[in-house]
Amino acid sequence: MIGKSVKARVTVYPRREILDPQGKAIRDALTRVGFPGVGDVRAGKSFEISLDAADPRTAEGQLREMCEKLLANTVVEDYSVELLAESAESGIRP
Amino acid sequence: MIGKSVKARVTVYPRREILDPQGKAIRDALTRVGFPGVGDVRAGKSFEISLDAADPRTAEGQLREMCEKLLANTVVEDYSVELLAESAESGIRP
Amino acid sequence: MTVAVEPEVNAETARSIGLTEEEYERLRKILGRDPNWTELGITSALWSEHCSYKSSKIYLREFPTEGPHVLQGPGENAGVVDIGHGWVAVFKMESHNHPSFIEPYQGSMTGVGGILRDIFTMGARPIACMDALRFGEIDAPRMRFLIDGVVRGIGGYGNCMGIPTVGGETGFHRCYNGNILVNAFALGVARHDRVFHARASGAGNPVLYVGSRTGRDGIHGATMASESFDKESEQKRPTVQVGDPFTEKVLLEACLEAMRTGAIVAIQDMGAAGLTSSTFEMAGRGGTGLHLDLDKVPLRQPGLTPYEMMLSESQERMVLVAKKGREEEVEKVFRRWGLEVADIGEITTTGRAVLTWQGETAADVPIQPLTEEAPVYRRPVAEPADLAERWRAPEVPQPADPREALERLLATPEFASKRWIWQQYDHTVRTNTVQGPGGDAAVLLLKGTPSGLAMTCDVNPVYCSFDPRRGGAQAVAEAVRNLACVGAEPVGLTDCLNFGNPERPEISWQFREVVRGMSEACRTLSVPVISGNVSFYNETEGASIYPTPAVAMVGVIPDLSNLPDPWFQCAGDRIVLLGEDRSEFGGSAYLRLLHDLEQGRPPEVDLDAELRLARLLRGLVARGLIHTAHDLSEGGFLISLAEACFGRRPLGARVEFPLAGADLFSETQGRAIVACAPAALDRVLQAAEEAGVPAREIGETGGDELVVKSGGEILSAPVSRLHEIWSTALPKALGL
Amino acid sequence: MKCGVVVFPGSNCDHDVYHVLKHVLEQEVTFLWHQDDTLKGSDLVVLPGGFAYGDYLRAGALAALSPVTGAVKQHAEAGGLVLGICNGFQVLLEAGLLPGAMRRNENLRFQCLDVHLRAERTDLPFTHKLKPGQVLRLPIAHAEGNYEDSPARLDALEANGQVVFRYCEPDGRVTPESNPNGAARNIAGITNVGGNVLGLMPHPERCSEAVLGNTDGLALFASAVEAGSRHLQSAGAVR
Ligand SMILES: Nc1ncnc2c1ncn2[C@@H]1O[C@H](COP(=O)(O)OP(=O)(O)O)[C@@H](O)[C@H]1O
Ligand SMILES: [Mg+2]
Repeated sequence: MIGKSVKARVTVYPRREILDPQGKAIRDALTRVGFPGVGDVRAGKSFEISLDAADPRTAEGQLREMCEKLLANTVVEDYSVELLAESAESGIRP
Repeated sequence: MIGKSVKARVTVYPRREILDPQGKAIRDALTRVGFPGVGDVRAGKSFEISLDAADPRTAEGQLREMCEKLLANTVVEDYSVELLAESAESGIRP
Repeated sequence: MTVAVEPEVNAETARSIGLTEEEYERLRKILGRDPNWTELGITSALWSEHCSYKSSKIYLREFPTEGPHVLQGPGENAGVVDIGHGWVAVFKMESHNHPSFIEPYQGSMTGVGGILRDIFTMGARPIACMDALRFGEIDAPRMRFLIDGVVRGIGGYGNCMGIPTVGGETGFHRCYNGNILVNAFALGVARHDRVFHARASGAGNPVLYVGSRTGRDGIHGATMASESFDKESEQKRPTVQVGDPFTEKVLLEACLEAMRTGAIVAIQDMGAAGLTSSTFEMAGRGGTGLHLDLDKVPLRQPGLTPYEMMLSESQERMVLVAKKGREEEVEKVFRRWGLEVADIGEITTTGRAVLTWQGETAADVPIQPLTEEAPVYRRPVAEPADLAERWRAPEVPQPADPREALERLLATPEFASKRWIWQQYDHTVRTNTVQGPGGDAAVLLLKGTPSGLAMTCDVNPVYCSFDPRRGGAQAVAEAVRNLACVGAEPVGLTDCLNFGNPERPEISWQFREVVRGMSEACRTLSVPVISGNVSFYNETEGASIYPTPAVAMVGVIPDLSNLPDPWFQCAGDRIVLLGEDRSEFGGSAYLRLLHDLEQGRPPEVDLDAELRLARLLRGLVARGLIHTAHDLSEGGFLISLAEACFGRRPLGARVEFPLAGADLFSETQGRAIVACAPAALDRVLQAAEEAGVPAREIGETGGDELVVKSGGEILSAPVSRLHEIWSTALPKALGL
Repeated sequence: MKCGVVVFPGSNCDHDVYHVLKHVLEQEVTFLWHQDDTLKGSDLVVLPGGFAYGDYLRAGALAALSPVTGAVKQHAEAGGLVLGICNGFQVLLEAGLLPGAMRRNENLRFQCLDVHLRAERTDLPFTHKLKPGQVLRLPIAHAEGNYEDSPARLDALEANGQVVFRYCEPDGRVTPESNPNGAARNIAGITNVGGNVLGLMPHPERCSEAVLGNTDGLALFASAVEAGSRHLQSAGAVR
């Protein structure tokens, strides 16, 4: 199937009501090493995915399907999908 | 110190030149379960942090410091910091 | 911040959280008034099948629970046996089937976490875990996901805690397609005088809460474990509990240290029905009352109601009763380990549990009537109508080519090496592991002594479904056999009895028969039952699992210096077959896996013969006469012989077997293969004769081929090829 | 000589290392608590395996920030002996005492099995009892042992002779098949430029007693103890 390459970011977080041991551990560590202002920390996953899709809407549909099927465990996790500017390069810079 | 609570998202990704076994595994899995259109996948981490800071600039400074000190291992990882819409209350919501 | 709106209390709402009409009435009689919502929730948890054993109690009484080694039988968090040199072993097994089916990773994690807390609340340091797993057909929906998640979860918890998972069992059968079984076993050791009990005492003594904060996790997990699966189970998702092995590791170290202060009266983990069962059981056992100030309970998020606090199953939490005035000593230890401690109440003499919250009384109920006097049921029992038909002797097709049959069996997940699983478990941490997963029984060094501990996990669900009584006895007998192969004398067993819905007469019959079979075997083989767990309602849309009484048995090896291997050590050893060979195929793997036939009464279990065999094997090991011992079980002679060739360096053998064809796979019980140096052969045969165990030399080890003469035929196969099939089958089947 | 075994919350091989040093090699051993910034005069400091602070975020990341790690840094800079095993190795990397970083195993699974190691340096305090090229059988048990660094820095590591152990076949050949976790260039253990800090993924303390069927690990501890004692004597002689 021919289509242009879309770049998207999928973010997966533990559900709010569910315990997030990793977030808690990181929060405690940050407080210990001198960031007393830190409140809540939630630790999740981020996936940067490039895929061929006819158009953004199809892409988004597919990405949600990927989350349901594989990327997120919806029993304990929530996910969100955002399409990035179609530039080949990622938004991440040090 | 009095200040409003800022909400921020820190994203950490393996550096491009470093191979990303998890990203590769996910890409293969996605292709297997019927997403042939998937190109490159990179697997990273996402942190949602709420902290008290005098103003956004101080907040961003502190967040970068957290990354350098703890959240990212700059030998193999890049990070990025984005401030989210501010929310008055900080800490955990049920 | 949200506060749940509480439904009004009546027989309707009572049923909605698992209390029957009669139980609701019983509660009203006990209280002499209508309960409030919190009291109703507390009662429904305490009277759930999971907490009260109301359908199984009358049968469990039949188990022999006493023995020369037993210091603590069923009734505490775990059983305690004397293992010599001033040490005791504390062990138990528990199920986490339903949670693991809903969320395999967290479900199995919290299963391991729960059983470990049962061990260290008794003052013992956990040194070993085992896991008994039953999955459906690998191609069934979600099954690969479930297998992967469960294995990751069990490893994830034990590995982080630094407790080796040294053994277990894994079975696959379509009866588990909609209801997998995850049973976790843990064993700890303690000095004789250091064992702790969960028996509250001393009016005025403070009740302390330690560990993680309380959230809404797993509310009504206990009642959930007492219901069948249906589409609504999906809606039960919020009850998923999340495990934090790191917090538990810290909790473990802190608890053991705090116990040494001598300032702790009683301690109990918060498992199923969290704060409710822990406090009520502690007070119930001690015959005391208690007052809890729920405003002091540490919360993860604001707005929890008393109902939610009392029923939350947030993990990694403990309650303990400290000696009045010595709280500080205890609290200091937990703080040093970075754990939160809260003084949430005190022990009273009223015999009642009084909970206050925001200046009001949230609940006020008598404790003993709700714990010790929980309802007990004698459910109707009925033998299946088609039993005679099921027992009809099966037609046994002869294998066209025994070698091909062997290769096909070795390639099934059932017989394939389980290395892919146990390689994801740390089985060498703590440096006690003399023999890890892969043998008949795991062997652990008891540091500072010449002796060792052996443990194994066994059951054959197909046997149990065709003849529960024989199946129950066979599970115990096989465990004894596996222990004997490493020279271990059994000191006790724990079990996890996984069954369907006990309100069905046939299920209650299965349960009664299994318990009777197990009890008979335990008596003859003198193995006391020191702890255990019952898991009912393992069924999906009316289809119930096969009765699956997982048996975990522990034994002591007086001296480790003569430990044999489960596989052949060196070429030129003489191979001896112990026991009697008959043609028995009821419920056999040969018929099930090669001919898709489940038919006939399972093999006879001759308990006296098993006893003679076990004594003989222990004697042979003790005298250092044998290099190899491996028992015959599922799959019969040829499977066990092949397994014995799969050592670190695969090694062949040439043998002659009296029976031919399909009989190579007959599952006659009470048999084992041993191998010894030629010079020891006469003494081995002599010992067998004195023990009254049939024994014959059948061949010798060596070469890189497995060669079996039986009847007129000769089967011969390169061991390397058999090993390749056996060792790669499971990952292949999983599509890895 | 005095040995110190660091205890982070979540360390779980601390007692195993203690046992070998104390009861097999009969040395003086003390535990070092993560919140203390002193090493109680230890000559050899061991960072044991486990899941320090739960290994949340990244293995070793949180432990690298604890007070005792600061003391370990000073000890290392002063030329003191530091041994990091498994999680301890990960902590040394995160703390910058050794170069590079750990990633998750290539197959993304925790792996517990025996591997073979080829000794590339046998002139170090930790390895002088080994023969050049000697092959050891040691158990591994980790989920993050996939050693990584940029090609340039890996080249530098090799050039400086900082690679101490490589995963190999029983006969010593270094092959992709013998690499259990995808580590760059089969690297299982490395040292600092000074040679006084060693980090390795396998667990020598799990194979240092005959009753466990393997004593290949003992040579590492014995080497360190001997080197440490020699160092003390010469130091004494100087005085
Ligand atoms: N889930 C598991 N976890 C750990 N070890 C396992 C597991 N499943 C099987 N094993 C190991 O694989 C070996 C074979 O298991 P099994 O076929 O039950 O042996 P047996 O037939 O002698 O009882 C045993 O050593 C057992 O400990
Ligand atoms: Mg078994």
